[in-house]
Amino acid sequence: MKVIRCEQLSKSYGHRQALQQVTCAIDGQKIVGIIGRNGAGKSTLLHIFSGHIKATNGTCQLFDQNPFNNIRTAANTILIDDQLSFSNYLSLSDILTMAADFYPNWQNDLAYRLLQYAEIDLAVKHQQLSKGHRAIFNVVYGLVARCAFTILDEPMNGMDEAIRQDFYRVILKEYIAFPRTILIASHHLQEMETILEEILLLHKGKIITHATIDELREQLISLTGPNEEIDVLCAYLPIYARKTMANLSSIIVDAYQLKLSHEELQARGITQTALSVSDVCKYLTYEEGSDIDAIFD
Amino acid sequence: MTSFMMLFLFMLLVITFLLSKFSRITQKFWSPRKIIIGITGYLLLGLCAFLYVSFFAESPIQVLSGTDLKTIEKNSHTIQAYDQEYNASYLTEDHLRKTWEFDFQGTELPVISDNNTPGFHFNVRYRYNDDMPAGKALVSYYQFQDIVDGIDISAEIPLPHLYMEQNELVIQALPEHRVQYYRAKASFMLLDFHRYHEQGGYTLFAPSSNVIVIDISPHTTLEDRQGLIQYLQ
Amino acid sequence: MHIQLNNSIPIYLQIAEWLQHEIIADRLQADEKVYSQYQLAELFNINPATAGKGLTLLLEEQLLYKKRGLGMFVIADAKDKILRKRRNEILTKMAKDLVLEARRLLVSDEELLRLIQKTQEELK
Amino acid sequence: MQSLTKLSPILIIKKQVKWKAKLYISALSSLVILQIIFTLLFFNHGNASEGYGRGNVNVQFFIYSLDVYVMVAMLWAFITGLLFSTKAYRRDDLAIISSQASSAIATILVVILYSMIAVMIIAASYYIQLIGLFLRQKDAFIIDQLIISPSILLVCFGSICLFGAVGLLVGYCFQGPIIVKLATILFFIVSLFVLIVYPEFINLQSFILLSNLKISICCFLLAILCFGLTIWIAHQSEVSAL
Repeated sequence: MKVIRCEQLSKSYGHRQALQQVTCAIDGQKIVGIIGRNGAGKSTLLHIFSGHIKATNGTCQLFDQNPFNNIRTAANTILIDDQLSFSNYLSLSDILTMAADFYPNWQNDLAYRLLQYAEIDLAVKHQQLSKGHRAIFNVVYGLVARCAFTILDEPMNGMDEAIRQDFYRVILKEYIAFPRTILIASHHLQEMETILEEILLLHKGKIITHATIDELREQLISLTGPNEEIDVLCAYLPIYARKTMANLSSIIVDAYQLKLSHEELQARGITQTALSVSDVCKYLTYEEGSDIDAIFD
Repeated sequence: MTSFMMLFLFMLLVITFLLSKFSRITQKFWSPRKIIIGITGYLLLGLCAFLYVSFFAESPIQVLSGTDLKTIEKNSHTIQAYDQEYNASYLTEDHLRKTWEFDFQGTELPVISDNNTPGFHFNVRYRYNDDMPAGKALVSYYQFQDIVDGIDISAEIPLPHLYMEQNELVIQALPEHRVQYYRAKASFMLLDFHRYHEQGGYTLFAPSSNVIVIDISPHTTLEDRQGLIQYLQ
Repeated sequence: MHIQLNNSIPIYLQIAEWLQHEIIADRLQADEKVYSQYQLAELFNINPATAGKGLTLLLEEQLLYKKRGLGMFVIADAKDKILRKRRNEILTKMAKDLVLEARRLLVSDEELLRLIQKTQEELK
Repeated sequence: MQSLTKLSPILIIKKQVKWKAKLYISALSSLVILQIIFTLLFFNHGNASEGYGRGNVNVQFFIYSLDVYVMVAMLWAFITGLLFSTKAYRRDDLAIISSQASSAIATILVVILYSMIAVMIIAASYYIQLIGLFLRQKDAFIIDQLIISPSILLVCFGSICLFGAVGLLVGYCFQGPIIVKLATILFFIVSLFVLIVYPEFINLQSFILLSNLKISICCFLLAILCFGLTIWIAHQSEVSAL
């Protein structure tokens, strides 16, 4: 069952193309990471999903309906980002009361317990919270609403390391308790990769890859060996990155296009190492000439 | 119209300023609950004020109804008609407000009315009265109902000032007198004014002038140098 | 329980590895119910689907069996199977390393065999 | 797939109205404050006066009518409508279940509700003023008309509603899609031009002469038109400030 289907989705702001012909489909009840560098179009995509903005071209179907300004999809969608704001007249506990009135699956007890754990005073206003506390409150708000489609846009921004770990666990536990589709956009892939099932990798408004974590991890490998041997490989393989130190070179290549077996590589003195998911994402979104070292040469 | 527009714009500015100011202050100190209580209190206060005004605030001055005004207008017309015919029968006790008695020497009574003073609007009449002894004059002041915009202001009209000076009777109006009323009209003046205007409403009928009658004995002559005083039968 | 997961090895392999370890250590007995994917997910702080993948791997290797609606259970001879498999894998790898190292040191095959026989006798 | 929650739009709007009415209440408190200020400003001499000279009597009537209160309330409604359509207020709606259209509808209902309360506040202010007047000017106090007639209440309600609707519409126009924004600016320029070149183009004289009921119906119809346009624009517009 697909929760979201996008066909040729484009969004432009004037001349700037935020999204270009994005086609994707996301299964229900999965935790999906939306990964991309700054300005990759993550937020734009998420705002289209949440119905806040309208695509310039193409279609987007959420629960088989167009989400733009659609109250029916809105009832099952919650978007948490750092722009979430509440009336100045509401204290945090008032906000929880109000949300409980709106969201049928709202878990008020859980919200109270989580906020107590994070030592957030419920008598204050949302605007008065520190950046980290506000982020915590927003995540709690997004999770206890238990919407079938939960979007967290950079949810952990501003939280300290320890509480971030706690809240990745909170997301996971809440997901287990009430399975739903959760999209998390974040820069901190390394921290959260274990709780993700799939990754949607965006770059410059396009989808680079949409795969499970393990598929993505296996997509690229790093090969290290003598310069001459690596040069041979470079001749017929697309190279994502190359680093040369003395007479040793290491390259990042597509694992599926590498037709050589482990033994053959070993025979040539090339060692093969797996990459972490975040490294894979980093290399997949590498631009030519975006090597930071090149600036200093 | 331009001044009105200026006022309007000024009010707009004031309101914008106040709203922005107050919303910031109220946000800090007032919770919605307190504001609701405050507003409810204000409305209740208004209700109490209404009840108090409607039960206890008997207005001392009555506003005449349309039918009242019609009869008064009719009366006024008949009075004017009588007045044209020099018929004294309309000068009844009802309208008599004050009498003066003056003594004078001789058989001539010169009368000077200071009709240059603003607000002098008496008709002065004289008649021969057989009951009057010579050397005596009885001056009676008759006043008719004076209605302004539905309000009877007869009681507020000051009496004329009469006195004898060097064997002459001087009639003088008192200096201008100012009356202020505070009227509650629970409607739109803007609408009402234009509507009455259009319908030719506002019955501003010219009321009959008040009359000063000087009774003298038939053997006396009244000397009227200004040619104001008319004879009454 | 928190176990430090390695970033560059697929998590589901690490889960499968851990479960096998539990079976060897007798913490999971024969015919005992193993952790569900959700329990594993909470245990390791991983996505339930990943945990499920680890379980499926063991199911395919016939170390676990499935009872409808009840979950997965350890096959009676799972421990033996694992031990046998590990024995094979580890020994094969060590033998391979030995041969490669011998070649690098220019030791002839006969010499290597003699060395092995000698070592076996010494350790008797 | 767990079942999706099916909340009827009407229920959602009802809840939004409930919360908005509570949260925007400060607008009403500012109206009360404004009314009090204008009561004090006009307390001495009323909002209109008529003078008559009658001989040596100069009669002056200070008239205390609803005009000032209603005008203040109309301006207040316009500004409130503008305020409600600003980003600051509309962003708050995104935190709860809403679409742009539902939030606009809820805001409109709140404006209507507040207009009703504003009428009550006008009446309260008026009577509070009268009681002050009665206590101070006991002898020269005349009650022409004490009870505000229902038709006048309707006119009050209609005109306040209309100004609120216009404020809301203008606000939404400037926050809506670019085409609407341009159209609005064009409209303002054209109407300003017309007003300057043909000042007599707008003639309210004949409008004022209509009966109270007709005036209020006109106000309501215009207000409904504005509300409808507001909803339409809201339905087209995106959440800005990304």
